[in-house]
Amino acid sequence: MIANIPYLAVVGLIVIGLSAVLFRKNIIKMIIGITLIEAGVNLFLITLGYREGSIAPIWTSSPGGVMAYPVPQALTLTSIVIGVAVTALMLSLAIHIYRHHGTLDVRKIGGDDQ
Amino acid sequence: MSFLDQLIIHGPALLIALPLLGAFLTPLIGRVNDKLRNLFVIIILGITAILILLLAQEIFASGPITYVFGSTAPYVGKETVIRILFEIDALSIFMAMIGIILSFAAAIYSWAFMEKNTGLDKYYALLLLLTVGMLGMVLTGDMFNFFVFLEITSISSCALIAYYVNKAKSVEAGFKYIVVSTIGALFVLMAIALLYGQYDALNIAKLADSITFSFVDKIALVLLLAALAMKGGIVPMHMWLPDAYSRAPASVSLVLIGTTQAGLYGVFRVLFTLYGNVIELPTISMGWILVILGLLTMLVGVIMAMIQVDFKRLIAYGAVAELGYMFLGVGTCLTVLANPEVTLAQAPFAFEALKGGLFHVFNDALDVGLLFMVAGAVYYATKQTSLNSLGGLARNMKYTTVFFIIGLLAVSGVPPMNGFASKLLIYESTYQLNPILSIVAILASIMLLAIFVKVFHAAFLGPALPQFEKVKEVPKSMLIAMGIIAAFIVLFGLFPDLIVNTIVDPAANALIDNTGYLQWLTGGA
Amino acid sequence: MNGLSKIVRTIANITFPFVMIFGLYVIAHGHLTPGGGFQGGAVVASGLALILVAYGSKWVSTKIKEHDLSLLESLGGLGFISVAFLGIIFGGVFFSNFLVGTDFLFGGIPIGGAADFNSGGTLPLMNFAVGLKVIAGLFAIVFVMALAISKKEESA
Amino acid sequence: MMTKRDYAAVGFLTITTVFLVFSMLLIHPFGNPSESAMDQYIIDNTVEETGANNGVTSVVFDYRGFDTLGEATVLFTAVAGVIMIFRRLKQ
Repeated sequence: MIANIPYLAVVGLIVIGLSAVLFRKNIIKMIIGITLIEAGVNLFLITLGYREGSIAPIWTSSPGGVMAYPVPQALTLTSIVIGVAVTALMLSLAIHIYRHHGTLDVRKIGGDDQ
Repeated sequence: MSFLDQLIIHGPALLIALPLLGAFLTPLIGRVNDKLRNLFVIIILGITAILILLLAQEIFASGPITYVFGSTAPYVGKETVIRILFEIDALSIFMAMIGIILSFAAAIYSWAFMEKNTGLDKYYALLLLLTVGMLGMVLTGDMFNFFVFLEITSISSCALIAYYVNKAKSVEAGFKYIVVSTIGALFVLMAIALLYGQYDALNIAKLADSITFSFVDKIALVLLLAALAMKGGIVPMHMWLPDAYSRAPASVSLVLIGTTQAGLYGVFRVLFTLYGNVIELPTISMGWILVILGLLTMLVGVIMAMIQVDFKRLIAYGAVAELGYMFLGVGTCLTVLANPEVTLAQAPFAFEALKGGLFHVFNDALDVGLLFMVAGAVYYATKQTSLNSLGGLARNMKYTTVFFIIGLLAVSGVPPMNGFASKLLIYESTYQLNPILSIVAILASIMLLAIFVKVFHAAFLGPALPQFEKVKEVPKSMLIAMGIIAAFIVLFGLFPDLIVNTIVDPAANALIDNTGYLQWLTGGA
Repeated sequence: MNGLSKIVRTIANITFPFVMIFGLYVIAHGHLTPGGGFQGGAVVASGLALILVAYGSKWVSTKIKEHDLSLLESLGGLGFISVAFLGIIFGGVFFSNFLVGTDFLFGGIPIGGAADFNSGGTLPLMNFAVGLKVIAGLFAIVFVMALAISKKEESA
Repeated sequence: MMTKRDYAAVGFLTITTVFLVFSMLLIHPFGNPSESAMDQYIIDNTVEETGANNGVTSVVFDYRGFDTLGEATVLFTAVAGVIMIFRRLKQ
């Protein structure tokens, strides 16, 4: 139980990100919130493969040791690139929303039409 | 080995690689000639459709196919599954068929519908990518791979929803969609990480084999179901759906139905296969949750559809209502399946309900798709979307009117259309679980019929309006696309038994009994 | 977007070649050291973004067009998928690493952790393809956004 | 002023937090993952099977190469989407 305390950083990141998405009214801040959630999930993924005292899974001439698991690192890499793509698309939509409304405040942007 | 055998062996990879290659090539070909590019996209999708048919034949004949990427030795021992593999059973190929029919129709439809717009190179590339995402989601046998394809689907559909960037509402719908689906996808990734952390596996079959339903597994299940049901537009999480469907170009709405269905496929796969071995543990409640969500979805969809004046938005709420039927059917099956006291043989209605639910997935895609295409055709001809300003179109748009009647009858479950065939299965089977369920379901159908008859009256009947005097029938490509879907609807309506026995029955069997899916792992084949 | 001051441009001029070389090194040595096509591509794209910020999107748009970047990206994607397709022909399965253990280019197998550039099979080829794709893709995103913002400024 | 939506959001956030905290406490201890046959196989066999010194690259491009194809596709999709969104519209 006590050894799991470091994982709470993941919860912290995800909750901060979610609350930003849910409570912030500025679109850019919502996007930042989503990237925070993403960071939390990526952090969790990469810690899953960590072994105490391990080295990176790369063979060099230096003395070896226990190696960290490579699969979570590869998954994190994939997930980071996906995150970049999503963020790019969200930002470009935000630029368009700003063009149409002159504001990024969700309360001032139309909202639901039945 | 003949070329055909080779094609079937490498079929699973080609199903993804071919549209993907097409997507990479489309912008290059688009520089040469516009018509050539349109033709190229249609041909690529056509070849993919033929491949799917070939594979379907193989799978219905001899069970699930696995395809391992990167090595001929699929896995090392039964303990470790190292590489990504595609595992295609009857359910996967069933969903793939739906997806490819929709994309194919959308590509033909776009020829004339999108002709006057700019940026079409990217539009077609994104359409192909959306197809890739959809196919990948339903074919893959690896959880992380599923997540990657989920993201491909979200990103491409978000860009396509925001296609009309000069309209503020489209951009907002796109933004709403990307926010919701990204958070959903991150939940899915979190669940995958939780599962990986416990079982050191990413392969669905491997996970299903070793899952123990610990507390963490329950959390992962909740995360997966919440996120995927949201992608599938089930009621408390349906807010994005009407916006996205109604603001996208009609051809895109058509394919979006396919992505929604892929989300539902995720729900089914998670419940029946991934957690299939422990399905008896979560007691009966899981099935009832699905049933109640299905009923809610139905009612909310129908009630919201009643007050709409925008043609496409109304259809979008109709689509929400239709999604409820699938959940109702599958949930009914799950109530029996998860109950250790009743075996499946004692309650044959459960299997009927599952068949009805799955058959309805196919039918809903066709029916709602046809209605969206009609709405797009009306928009193309009149530039109007509000029902209040439409009227008397039946005079000038005869074929479109016929297609709308077909779609109307099918979506509200009137014989002899396909909607009736699947809804009948659902009514009959849910009646045996609880009569109230089927009464609500029938009521929702009747309300749908009333709503769409009203729409028919408002848009197509009535006196000829002076501003629509010059309205002409839509171009041939749009009529052909509508014709293809309408032909399927009538075909399914006339021979429901044939369809149920050939494709729905194996799919339902694959879902209910996951030993086939785990066969290669547990040492069968 | 207009360019920045002369100081920024000079510093950008000095650092740009180093960023490029570092990025290309990361791509080329992806199978030996930490890094790979994505990481190196991101480094190179950030170097290009530095030029974009320092000199302004108007100046950059006289040098390169967005559809050229899009073309390059398509080529990168095609390269990647063709290497995977070659796996069917030579290795019998999609994504097969058919080059490893052969006498062909990149066929070597490093022994005892010794860095040997001529190893890794298809991995370096895929790294190059992905690197090209990421360079073109990320720079295209930044470039298109910068152009869109600068047009807005002009019209306002 | 809390609206109805805010209450729902607070509830959602609380449930998510509780769930996540529990799952974090119940998963394997930090730094001591259970024996992973999959990862151990990759660590043991990377050099012979892929000829690469970098284990992560060998996973990214060989063992899970198909994911990387998907990832490259995601990037391609995003670029196509961004370029399409900022296209020139007909006046």
